[in-house]
Amino acid sequence: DDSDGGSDGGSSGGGSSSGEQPDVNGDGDVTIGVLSPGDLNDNGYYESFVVKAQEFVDQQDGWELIQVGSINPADALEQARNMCRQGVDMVALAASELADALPAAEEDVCADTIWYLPSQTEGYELADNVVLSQDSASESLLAAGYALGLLMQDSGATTAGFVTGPELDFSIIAAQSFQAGVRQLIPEAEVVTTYTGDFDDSGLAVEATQAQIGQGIGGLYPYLGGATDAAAELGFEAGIPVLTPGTDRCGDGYAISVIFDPGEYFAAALEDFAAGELVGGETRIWRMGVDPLPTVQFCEDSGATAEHEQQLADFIASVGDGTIDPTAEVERLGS
Amino acid sequence: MTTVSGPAGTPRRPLAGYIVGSVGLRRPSADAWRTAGITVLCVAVAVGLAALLVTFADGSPVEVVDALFTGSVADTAGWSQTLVNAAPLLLVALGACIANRAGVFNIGQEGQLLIGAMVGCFVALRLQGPGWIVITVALVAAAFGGGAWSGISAAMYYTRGTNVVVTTLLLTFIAAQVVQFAVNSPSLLQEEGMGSGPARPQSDAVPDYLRLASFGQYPDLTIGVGVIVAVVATVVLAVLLARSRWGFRLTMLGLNPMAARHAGVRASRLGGSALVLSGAFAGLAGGVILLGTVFRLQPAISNNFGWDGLLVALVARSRPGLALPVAVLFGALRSGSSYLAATGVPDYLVDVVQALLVLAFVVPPVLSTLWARRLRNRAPVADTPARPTAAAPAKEEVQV
Amino acid sequence: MSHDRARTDGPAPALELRGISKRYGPVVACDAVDLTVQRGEVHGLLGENGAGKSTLMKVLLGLVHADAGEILRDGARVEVHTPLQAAELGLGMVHQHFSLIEPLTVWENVALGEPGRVDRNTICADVEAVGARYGLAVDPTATVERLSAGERQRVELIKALRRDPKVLVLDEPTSVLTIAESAALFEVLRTAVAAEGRGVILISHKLAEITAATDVVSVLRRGRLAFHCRTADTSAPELARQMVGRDVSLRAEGAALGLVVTDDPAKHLTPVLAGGLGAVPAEPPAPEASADVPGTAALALHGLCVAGPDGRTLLDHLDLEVATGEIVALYGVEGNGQATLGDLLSGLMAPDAGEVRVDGRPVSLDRPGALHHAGVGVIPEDRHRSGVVLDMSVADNLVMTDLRRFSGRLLMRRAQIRAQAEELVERFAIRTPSVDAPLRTLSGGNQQRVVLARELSANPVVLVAAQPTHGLDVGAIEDMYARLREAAASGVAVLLISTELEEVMALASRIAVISSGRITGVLDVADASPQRLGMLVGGEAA
Amino acid sequence: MWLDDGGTVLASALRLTAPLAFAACGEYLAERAGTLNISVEGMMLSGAFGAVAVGSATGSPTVGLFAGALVGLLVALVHANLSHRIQINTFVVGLVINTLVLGLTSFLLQTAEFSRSQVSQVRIPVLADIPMIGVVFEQRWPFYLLLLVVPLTWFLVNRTRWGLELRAVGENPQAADVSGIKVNLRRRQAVLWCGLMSGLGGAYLSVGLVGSFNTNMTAGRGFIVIAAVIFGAWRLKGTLLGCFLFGAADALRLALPSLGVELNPQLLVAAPYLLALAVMVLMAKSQREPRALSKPFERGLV
Ligand SMILES: Nc1ncnc2c1ncn2[C@@H]1O[C@H](COP(=O)(O)OP(=O)(O)OP(=O)(O)O)[C@@H](O)[C@H]1O
Ligand SMILES: Nc1ncnc2c1ncn2[C@@H]1O[C@H](COP(=O)(O)OP(=O)(O)OP(=O)(O)O)[C@@H](O)[C@H]1O
Ligand SMILES: [Mg+2]
Ligand SMILES: [Mg+2]
Repeated sequence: DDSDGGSDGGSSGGGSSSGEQPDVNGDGDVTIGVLSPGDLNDNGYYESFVVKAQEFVDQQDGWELIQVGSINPADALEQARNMCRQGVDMVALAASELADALPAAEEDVCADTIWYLPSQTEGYELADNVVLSQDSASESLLAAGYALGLLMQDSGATTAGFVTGPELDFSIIAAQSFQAGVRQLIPEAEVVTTYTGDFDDSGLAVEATQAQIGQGIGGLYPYLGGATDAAAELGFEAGIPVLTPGTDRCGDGYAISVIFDPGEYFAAALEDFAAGELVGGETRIWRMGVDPLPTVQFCEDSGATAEHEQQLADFIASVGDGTIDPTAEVERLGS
Repeated sequence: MTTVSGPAGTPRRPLAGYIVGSVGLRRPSADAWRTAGITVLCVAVAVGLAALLVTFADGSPVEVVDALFTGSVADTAGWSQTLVNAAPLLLVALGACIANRAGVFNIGQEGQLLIGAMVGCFVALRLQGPGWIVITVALVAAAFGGGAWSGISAAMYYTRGTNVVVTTLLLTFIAAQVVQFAVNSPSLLQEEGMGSGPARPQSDAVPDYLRLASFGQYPDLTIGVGVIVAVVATVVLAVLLARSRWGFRLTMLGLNPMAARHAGVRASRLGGSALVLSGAFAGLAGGVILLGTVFRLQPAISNNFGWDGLLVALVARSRPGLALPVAVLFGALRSGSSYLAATGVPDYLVDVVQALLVLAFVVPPVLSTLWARRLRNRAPVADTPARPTAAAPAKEEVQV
Repeated sequence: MSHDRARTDGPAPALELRGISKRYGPVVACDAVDLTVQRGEVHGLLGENGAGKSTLMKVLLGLVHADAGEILRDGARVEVHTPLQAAELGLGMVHQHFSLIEPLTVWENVALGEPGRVDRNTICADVEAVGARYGLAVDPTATVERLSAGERQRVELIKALRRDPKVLVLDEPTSVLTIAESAALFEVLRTAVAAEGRGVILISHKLAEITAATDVVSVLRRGRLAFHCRTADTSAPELARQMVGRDVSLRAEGAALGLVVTDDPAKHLTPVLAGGLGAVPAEPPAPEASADVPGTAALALHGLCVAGPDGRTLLDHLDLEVATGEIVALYGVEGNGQATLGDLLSGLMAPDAGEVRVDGRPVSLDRPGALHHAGVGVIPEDRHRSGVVLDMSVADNLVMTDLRRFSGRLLMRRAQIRAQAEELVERFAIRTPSVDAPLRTLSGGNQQRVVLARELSANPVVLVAAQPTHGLDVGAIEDMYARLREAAASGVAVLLISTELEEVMALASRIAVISSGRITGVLDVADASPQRLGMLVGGEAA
Repeated sequence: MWLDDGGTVLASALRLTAPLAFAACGEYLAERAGTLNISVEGMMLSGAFGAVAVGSATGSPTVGLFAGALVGLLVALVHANLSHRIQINTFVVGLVINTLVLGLTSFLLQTAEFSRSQVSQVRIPVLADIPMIGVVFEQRWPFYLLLLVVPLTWFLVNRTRWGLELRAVGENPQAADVSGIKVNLRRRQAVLWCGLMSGLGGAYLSVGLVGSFNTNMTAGRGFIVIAAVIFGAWRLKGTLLGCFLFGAADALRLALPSLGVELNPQLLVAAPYLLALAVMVLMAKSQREPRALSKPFERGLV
């Protein structure tokens, strides 16, 4: 692999030396284009991506950010091309749903760009101007379950609630991982999983949550999109610990922040990009316990003791060093 | 029967107007000029409103107009995208023209398109063989899929008399769930996945050799096979509707089913097949999107092409010849809007801008017709014809 | 003019229209029309199709706004902008085409178009009271779609009369009624006018009705008031001439105008009210071929049975034969299966049982167009419903039943169609600006000629003419009768389905009477007297 | 215990039925007058947004609730005039309006902060203590508006002159016209009522059920409402039954995920539409559908 991801046409010296601003396409500006399949104002996963990007861009001198949300995956390619025609230096896809845009990276319009793609799977054939950032959701969800398990041990609860949208492969795996996490500590624990069918239907989310609270859950995981807040609110009212789906929202009343925030990974990539060290064609894998992210942390008023914090840190570390194999755990305790 | 009536009775001109007439165009008349005038006005109002909103969102109205233009027709890249969008719109619209002509108002194209894409995808992924054969079979299968879906409505209408508008609408929602089911069932079309990680709700991509060819290399002008298919279909359909026995009978059925029956038309067969055919065109559009642009089945693959295609047909007053330019216009609107999104205008606003512009193109023909009628009813008369034959109340085609 | 008289004669007329003009674009539907209606008087309004009668009345009722002119009620100028205002002014109307909402009940229909609360009980009681007063019995809670044409007419009348109109407008009220029903209607009118002092405007094409039932008569011609006088001072031929603006030969068409021709054509015409069946029928035109030779029937109907969607029997083992060159009339009261038979012979429906033979060969009836192919031409009862496509051109309408003849394997042969159309337009004297004009732009009579031309141009073995002169003006009727006779003379078997006694008597050589979907008797026209037919119509064997 | 579970599910079912029922009252009336109004989705969404926006601005969710209804009315005003004054195809108008409302509400949502805003719960003393069905008497107060709105809608359609004229217009606009009824005016009014009711339904969803607004929060309920009207064969009773059925099905599957009943999720989502289709096919012969449904009216066009 050569180190200079796609800066071949750059007359201003591309991103070859650190400290210099990486105007990959050489038009004198640095512009980052973000394409997101989700709602950019969901107070959660998708929003965090652009929020972090915006923060980073604001710190740089003269950088610019263009963000497009709610993109239909069927439109991914067209939107990516449009981005390139705008003269962006970097095309950042906010989630792998838009991976179908990747072929554009090899087209002429996008020749002088570098691409960023987060993913939870491997196996992409990466062009040499594409950077992949990979994490595993089951790791985070397992740790999330573990963290809640710690709190539930104290409260004596044996059921936890998991509310999510459509019954898709990834939400099923998430629910199973979460349950496996809780059962690390409370083997007989039950995770009540409700699929509302829609990430944004807050009416259904509220009813599902209400029903779960009625069944006496000792912790709530609203693993949703736009409906997250509505469901979480009920958890707050019921006084049970609530977990965040991906971002750090400790200030908002949540007990546990489960952080697999795509914005954090992206910020790291931008860091490299700014330093001229972003290498195309490579995959950066984010491992819990090894990297600072993904991670799970207790919030201030969660009632977690220092001991709990330590136990959680230990658990995360053992996932990181391979003592605990998340996949095997999910297999064992997930269903 | 429904809101839509055909344009029969256009004065036929010998030879000179033959070709023009056969694709359903007319020499620009006073009406056309009036429509054009109102259109300019409406578009100005829509753009004005859009500008207001964009200013509110700290954007620049001038850039909005510029982006709409750049993204659609300013250069070859824009045109390429416009044509890519226009092809499925046109195909759907052609189908809608057929159904409207026959007096069965199909509004379920979105679902028919989805089913078409699904069936096409199934064939493309499962059938082995030389590329062009598989492609052809997949496209035909897509058309069959769409046709079968609208065929359900046709069967219900002709056996039970259920309202076609209602059943096609309901079936659209059902189609969406059928496709969801297909892409979430590993045994059907769900993605095999790549290595670890969850499988996404979509099918595998169709291999490269099964993708529709396109001539030219983006950002130069590219013209996909889909566009060619759509244009050829337009010409064929325009001629058939205007000149063939089938077209004649279809028009007759749409305008007066009783008289058509008297003249030997079996409504359940001709009207039913028109409905099926309109679904088939929508299904074909689904196949073209699948093999031409998206390459895999996704629940959102229909992307409003069905609804917008119907809109195209309505604006074009069910004339294939008019549907062609209208489809290009709506295709341009789509590509312009998506380019606008890429300039950083909030994506919600882009939707709003696009909807406003659609309205700006839909309103004028109707307004113009209403206006023309009002004028005609008021017009002072110099001398009165002996018998009021030529100017008896003419039925206007108000469809949109 | 009439209102001058009104001014001198004391009380102001109940209603006065002055200088009403209305144009639709280039068409002047009404041109400075004056009309006066006195209390207790029936005012006849005559005119050809499109003369502007309905338009004038719509102006009066506030459905159409006049360009010029004024309306006076009891001598005071009034503005009528909506039907509600009209009702408040005591103006009521029974429309030419029914204005009933079929899925609603009778009382709901009666309540429609008034202001104020709806109270079912009051309205039902009203319906019954009005019904009792005028002899118009109808169940107020029945759904209108279950009612027959005559009953619907009653509902319309009740709807108008319940509002206690001072002036009542009836737009061609008898065109769908039978003799008995018409007679009953005029009975109602007499009560309303004589006993209750209402003014009535009666629009009709039937001179007999006008001469018998009206006190004064006005004739509209091309939107202008062409003639006005007391009915007693004029005669049917005079009115006919005023209508069309020329002399009318009054043998055949007289029948359609409600005049029965007496034995001696030289004698004066005897106008009869439809109910007063006094006159002797005219000598029938001699049929070319003998009708009595069995087996030669060009059209044979055997045991036709049809049940309606609600299970009602529409046709009940109907048998009928029509021989080549003969005109057979199927006569009866509306709603006894004629419409069903017409639909059946147009190929619009298939019977539950029975068969139709044309030239001795059975025709498969559930194939659309099969009858036409077998040689049955049809002039349908309602041409707009199944006879023509209004938005297609005259040429297209002239060829639409014979597309194969005018098309190649795939495409239509335009030139051939034009040629055929032009020839037919010429031959049948269809008045149209061009063969490419949409049929909608033709007058009713000419539209009917298009149907006739098309059906006859296919050289049919059988011609079914269902109410062929409904809504036609004198000239058109004249022409229609000539054509039907001509067709029969050239060897076509003609089945005339009609509810007009005079028409039947004037045209047919044999008369079959239909009642409740059955043929109750077949009479030679020579043996047919109104009395005998009347008994058959009532379902009794004669 | 069993009773308690039943009560919980019933309570949830009622809460989920209410927004549908409000909107269904509107859609029922609009369809009886001949408009198959597909912008009911947009009307609900705008109502939901308006309620939260105004509720959070004034601090009173009650004010918000009524504001939501008015916002729905406003959307209806646009629809009514476009489709029943200048005669643009009602489906075109509906589609455009749905897009516009989704875009605008989402856009406005991000331009401002909205605080939580939820109406209070009302517990009717004694009645609420009845086992199982007691939950009916323990609802957010706008729920009880249904007790007003449903009979009112029925009364308007079936007992008033206005309703009689609406039905006439939905069955045979030409005949209604000559009877002196302003057809398109009545149709506009029917759409306005639909807007008002749908706005109320949306408002109930946001300030009643959830307490906040999020993008596309109605999530297709408008179309369920249309399915309910068809399911009810254009009768109010049937329509409400349909709403309850669809609401209860949701409640059941949400409340009892541990029940172990495995239902195909796609089939569940499609169920309302399938049921509506089934009813159409079965009831086709009784012809209860307004005959001029989705047919535009213009004087002089026969
Ligand atoms: N809405 C309309 N728009 C344009 N022209 C009209 C309209 N209504 C009527 N006309 C024209 O006005 C003229 C008078 O029509 P009207 O209906 O008053 O005739 P009529 O005397 O009632 O005929 P008929 O005996 O056939 O009922 C006709 O030429 C008709 O074509
Ligand atoms: N205005 C009225 N005053 C008194 N009785 C009435 C009135 N309107 C209708 N009715 C009678 O009340 C009964 C119920 O009528 P309605 O048509 O409302 O029933 P429905 O069609 O079953 O109602 P829904 O639409 O609520 O299902 C019928 O017998 C009807 O004739
Ligand atoms: Mg640059
Ligand atoms: Mg008339």
